[in-house]
Amino acid sequence: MIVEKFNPLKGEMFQILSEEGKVVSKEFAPKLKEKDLKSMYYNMILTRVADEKSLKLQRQGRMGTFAPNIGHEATQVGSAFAMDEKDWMFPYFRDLGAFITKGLPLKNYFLYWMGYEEGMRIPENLRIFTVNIPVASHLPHSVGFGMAANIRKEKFAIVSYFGDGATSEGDFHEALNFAGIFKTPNVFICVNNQYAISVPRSRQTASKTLAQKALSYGFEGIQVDGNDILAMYAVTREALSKARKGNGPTLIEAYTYRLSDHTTSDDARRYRSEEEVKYWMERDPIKRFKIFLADRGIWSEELEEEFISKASEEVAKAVEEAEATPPPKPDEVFVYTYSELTPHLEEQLRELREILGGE
Amino acid sequence: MIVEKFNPLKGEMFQILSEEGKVVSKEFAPKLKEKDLKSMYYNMILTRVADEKSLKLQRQGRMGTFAPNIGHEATQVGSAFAMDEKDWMFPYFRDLGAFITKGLPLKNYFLYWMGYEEGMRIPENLRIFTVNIPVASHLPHSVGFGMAANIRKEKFAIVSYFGDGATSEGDFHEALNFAGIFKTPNVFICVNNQYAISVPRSRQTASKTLAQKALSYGFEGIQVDGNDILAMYAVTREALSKARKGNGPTLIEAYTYRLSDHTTSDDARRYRSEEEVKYWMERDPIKRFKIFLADRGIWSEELEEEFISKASEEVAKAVEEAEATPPPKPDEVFVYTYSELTPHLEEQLRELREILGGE
Amino acid sequence: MARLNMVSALNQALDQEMERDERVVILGEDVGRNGGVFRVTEGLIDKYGEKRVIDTPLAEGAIVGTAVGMAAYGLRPIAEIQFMGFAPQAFHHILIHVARLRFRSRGRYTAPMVIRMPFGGGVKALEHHSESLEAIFCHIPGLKVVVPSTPYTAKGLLISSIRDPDPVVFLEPKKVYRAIKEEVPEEPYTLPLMKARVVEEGDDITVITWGAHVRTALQALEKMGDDVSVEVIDLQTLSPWDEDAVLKSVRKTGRALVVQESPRSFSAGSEIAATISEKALLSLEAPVLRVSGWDITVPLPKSEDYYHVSPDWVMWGIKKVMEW
Amino acid sequence: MARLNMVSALNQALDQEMERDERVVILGEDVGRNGGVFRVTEGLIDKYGEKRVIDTPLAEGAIVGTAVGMAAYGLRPIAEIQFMGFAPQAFHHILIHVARLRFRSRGRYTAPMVIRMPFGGGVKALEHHSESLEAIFCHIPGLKVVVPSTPYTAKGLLISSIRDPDPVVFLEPKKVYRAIKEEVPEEPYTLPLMKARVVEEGDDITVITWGAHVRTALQALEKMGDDVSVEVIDLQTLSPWDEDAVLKSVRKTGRALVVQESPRSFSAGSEIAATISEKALLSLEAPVLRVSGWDITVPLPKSEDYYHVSPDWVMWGIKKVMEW
Ligand SMILES: Cc1ncc(C[n+]2csc(CCOP(=O)(O)OP(=O)(O)O)c2C)c(N)n1
Ligand SMILES: Cc1ncc(C[n+]2csc(CCOP(=O)(O)OP(=O)(O)O)c2C)c(N)n1
Ligand SMILES: [Mg+2]
Ligand SMILES: [Mg+2]
Repeated sequence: MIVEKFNPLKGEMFQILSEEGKVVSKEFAPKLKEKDLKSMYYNMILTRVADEKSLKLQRQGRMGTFAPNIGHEATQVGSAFAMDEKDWMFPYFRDLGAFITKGLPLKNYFLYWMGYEEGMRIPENLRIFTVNIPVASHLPHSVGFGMAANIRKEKFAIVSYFGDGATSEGDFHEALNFAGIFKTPNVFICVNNQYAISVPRSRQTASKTLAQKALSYGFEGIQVDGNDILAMYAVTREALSKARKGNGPTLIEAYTYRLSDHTTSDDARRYRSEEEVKYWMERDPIKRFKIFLADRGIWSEELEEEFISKASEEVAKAVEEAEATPPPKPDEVFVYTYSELTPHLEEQLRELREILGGE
Repeated sequence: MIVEKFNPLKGEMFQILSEEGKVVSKEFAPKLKEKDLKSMYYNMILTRVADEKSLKLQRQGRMGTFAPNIGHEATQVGSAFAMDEKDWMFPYFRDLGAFITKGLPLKNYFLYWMGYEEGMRIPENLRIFTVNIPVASHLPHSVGFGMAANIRKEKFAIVSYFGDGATSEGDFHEALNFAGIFKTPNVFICVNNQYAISVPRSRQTASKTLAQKALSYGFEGIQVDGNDILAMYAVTREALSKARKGNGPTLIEAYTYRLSDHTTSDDARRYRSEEEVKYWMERDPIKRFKIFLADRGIWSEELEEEFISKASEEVAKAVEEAEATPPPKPDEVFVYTYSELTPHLEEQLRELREILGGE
Repeated sequence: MARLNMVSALNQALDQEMERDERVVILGEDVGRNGGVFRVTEGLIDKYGEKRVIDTPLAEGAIVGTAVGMAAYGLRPIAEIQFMGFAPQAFHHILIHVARLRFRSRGRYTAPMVIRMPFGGGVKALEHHSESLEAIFCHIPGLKVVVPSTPYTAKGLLISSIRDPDPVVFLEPKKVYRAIKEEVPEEPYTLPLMKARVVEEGDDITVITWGAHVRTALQALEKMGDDVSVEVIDLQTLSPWDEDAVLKSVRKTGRALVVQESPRSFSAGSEIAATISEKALLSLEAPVLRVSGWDITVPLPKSEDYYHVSPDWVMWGIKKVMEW
Repeated sequence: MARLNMVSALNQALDQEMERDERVVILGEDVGRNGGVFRVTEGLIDKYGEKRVIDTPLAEGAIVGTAVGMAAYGLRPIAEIQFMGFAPQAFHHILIHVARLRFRSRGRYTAPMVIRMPFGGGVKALEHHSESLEAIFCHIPGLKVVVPSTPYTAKGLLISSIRDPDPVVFLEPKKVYRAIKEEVPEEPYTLPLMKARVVEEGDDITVITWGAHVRTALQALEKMGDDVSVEVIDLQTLSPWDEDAVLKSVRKTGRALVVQESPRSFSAGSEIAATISEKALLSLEAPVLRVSGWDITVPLPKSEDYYHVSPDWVMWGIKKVMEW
């Protein structure tokens, strides 16, 4: 078991690929087929391409404020790749790579950030919960799924994603405490990207690691190199399997860095140094995996180009479809309030129509 | 330092007096004058006597629902005895011994539980915050005091009391996290009396001890025998002095037992066994301290009788005064809403008077 | 048919719904072994086991938050908040998630759940144990706010709430819990949500109320005798409320008095008064008054009678409207 | 006198009050180094240091909760909630403690503090970033709820709020933040709390509004021309509100329209409509209408125009009342 070997209280962090892309813990290296490795790499590329496209769209006013993922690709894709179809994913607001890997159509993603609720109508066959904007408040929901799984005696696990900042919220604490008590099949992935907007990790909590917070709840926590896609995959896989077997939750602290601004409304230069960003740029998770793949003879210039152009096409198509989506009709903002339109909402909808008609 | 010697992760619990009343950790035994030892003992007796009187009053309908303290006397009196006059106390709803020791007139206590807000008008010279009914919600306030002390560069410490159940609330987590980050002079005393109403400690959280939760916040936690008044005194004193020196907060888990019902509305027989209660009855904190005092030649039958009769008189006088307090006037429920009576409250008060006058 | 108090009627409703639908689960503080501090869930853990009657840690946020997850997954959770005064700890989940999950996911996820809580005072309770915060829940689109006033209606409304596809905040007037008994059919039955109930017919004035004050109003009527013919409406569902029933009555009587326990300003009564005044203006022979708690914190027992509406207050209000 | 936008006016108020009174401290998420996500606290940390401008961990409950402690101790904390949509996380502290500390301790402890939060929408924001929950705060006795509508009033009202002995929930309409500039005196000044402001005098109808919709109302007037003579009242303090000013105006005009951003039912507008209808019934020539958001969740940008009151909606409302 990986989690037993790496004690967060001792400052031990799990890594498979060193910063130079070399395998440092052979013992735990996952046996993945070339196809899978490529697929992981492609999802990282796709995430990056979609992100860069979004930034452009945002600047052109074609998309609203959004939270870029640059730097998080290993954490997101690696962990999501470990999930089974039957496992549930509870995203936060910075989870593009996980969405893609879990199968959310890119069009949904763009729709949402373009301002259509429709984007969060997750396709029926996908076990993905909606984006969660209020920090940490989805954690109790994900634990509720875990409790439901136990009550129904169903065998699936649940991954919830959240940031380092989220660990300060009461919701984090209450949710993980319930998870510990009810031994739910939850895997909590804390994406420690060192900042909550402008607030550095060191100002978020005085505990040495975030992983050790699991000790308060009677289950294991582990710190993982979040820029190492293989480590993220391996540790998530282990935690998921533990969860499905009824052995309770795990807290995974993915140690990574947000290479971009917090959102398109943010200017990260106000609160962090160029050197710091440069340090982490050199640790780009995509670059690291590329070296590993190149060492295995899987990566090549052609593959890179092929992936990039394929990703660009996918993204372009999704954007096109999203932008072709007609604006919602007035009733769409009414009908999802209750299971049926109530008399007072019918009256209000009539009033809205009257007002709009009169213009 | 005591806290360094007792690691909650290893299940170590700090104790000075064994269950037989013998000194087991000489090293840490506080050097207290006979006068102080007697005073501590008296406060335990007074707490017990006031509690028993309250139960009687409640049964006679002369007092409302209230939360008895039986079994908590060592935790309450020992810790409060360690406080300086300048230190602040943040009580929860089961803190009679600490109130008494910190100097709250018994009359205030009775007034409050008889249903007069007036009881919580803490006398100006006392550094005691008001009773806090919503579990754990006073913890952030006490940390706010700590932050204020740091901002103002004032040297006092703050003790906040709360139960084992309180550790599950988001407020507990958020408050202790702030305390860790701002290195506030707080001492958090978690009165682990094994139950939150009917919910046993084991169902409250899966963490092995409550003390270890401090690890999540970057400061020390320690488990203490809460039925051992000397241990409670010694550890609180150390934590207070650490706090005043600017060395940050401490979490003290006082391991004890609620010998009574949760409140006068509760029937503890519904959820716990007679044997369990008996086991703890034998560990009555007053009994234990008595043996210690007797071994030192301080305790005698006469002293006991003297203390009990003095305590009974004090209690009787307080009850008498409280019961002689005239019922509040209508304006009293209005004038403390804002700093001045607002026009709309004036109008409402007039209306109330009109209604009452018309009866 | 047995004569039951409200606690027993609610207990029966819970029992029968758990029996009928195994998706129904109960969670909250002390709801299991202890049967709830008011004993509303008594005996259920023995019958349905720990998996379906869940004693939780002490955390209202997570009680509601995990219930959201269970509901979205397909269960029908009934979350108990021990007292309304501790619902604020769960307020963000109620506002942000319970009420909005359907909207946010365009119907892919929903939160069919009931949040039960005892509310109201006048029973010599501790601080924060006598709250009437219904106005706050009523203002949140996506929630239904249901308030029974008698044992019979409590059972029917709770069953309807459990079966409803929308989340329901179910407020139980604790003053009524054991105060009255009435005939309650043994078999399960439903009562329609969003429908008011005319408790007493009358021609001169409409008294609109809910929860414990339905009884207060009736007591006032008894004291008053027959001089004034009062129509008493029990709203039952406070949001969305039954405008039609109220307007119909006021158009008949021409006068209206709202009787409520909460502070007056920005209250549920304000909405009712505003809507009557808006939609039945021409029928009104007097302004719509509100007899209610004052805009203060509910006082402790020694002064609670200064706060809580009594039958005399209602009489005073009726008189005031009639004499206007 | 400089022409400032609301962000700068607020920043100036904070700066001057921190300068004047060293008890004033600011705390919240990103309020320090980053100057707040809307830059309202920009530059203050450099001037007053980390001890008085405090970047906190991400926890709204503790931001308000520790501020309660600081205030009770004798400081004058100003807590920033990053967006009103995240105030519910702190709701229990606001309701149970901020509003009640004075009452609970019979005046021994008080909580003189300001809780600032940007609110409202119509700026193409994310989910939960366009809330208008003012009704909920207004219903809580013990709080003052203040809402500025312009840079000039923002500065004066914020200074008054900071100096006020009572806790103030200070709501900043983010649509106005940078939308308008006006002359704002350099020196500190106060504006009275609990007083409304007549923005535009008129004889035919009174429009009562606050925050961003003061501007919407004025825009409507401009579009409408001189056919109807409209009196526009900016409430400024929403609770306790200035009944006298409103009633005086309505007694003159005989007609009233409330314009608000929040959902309509159980809203602040309901209270105002109810009170006008109660106390000025005989002056009313038409029912008091409410033009407002609907009883739904505020939609995402693509449909937000279906939710947010525009000048045209106000015109529609005025017409409706006038033609009644
Ligand atoms: C409850 C709540 N408070 C405040 C915000 C505003 N906000 C959005 S993201 C963010 C920081 C989140 O930091 P972290 O959890 O570390 O995630 P990251 O953005 O770094 O991925 C804040 C304060 C929010 N969305 N929810
Ligand atoms: C926030 C909140 N939720 C629920 C309650 C009701 N309640 C009162 S005491 C109590 C149990 C408290 O247990 P613990 O913290 O262990 O303290 P103890 O009573 O054992 O001293 C509960 C649930 C409350 N007062 N506050
Ligand atoms: Mg982060
Ligand atoms: Mg306890």
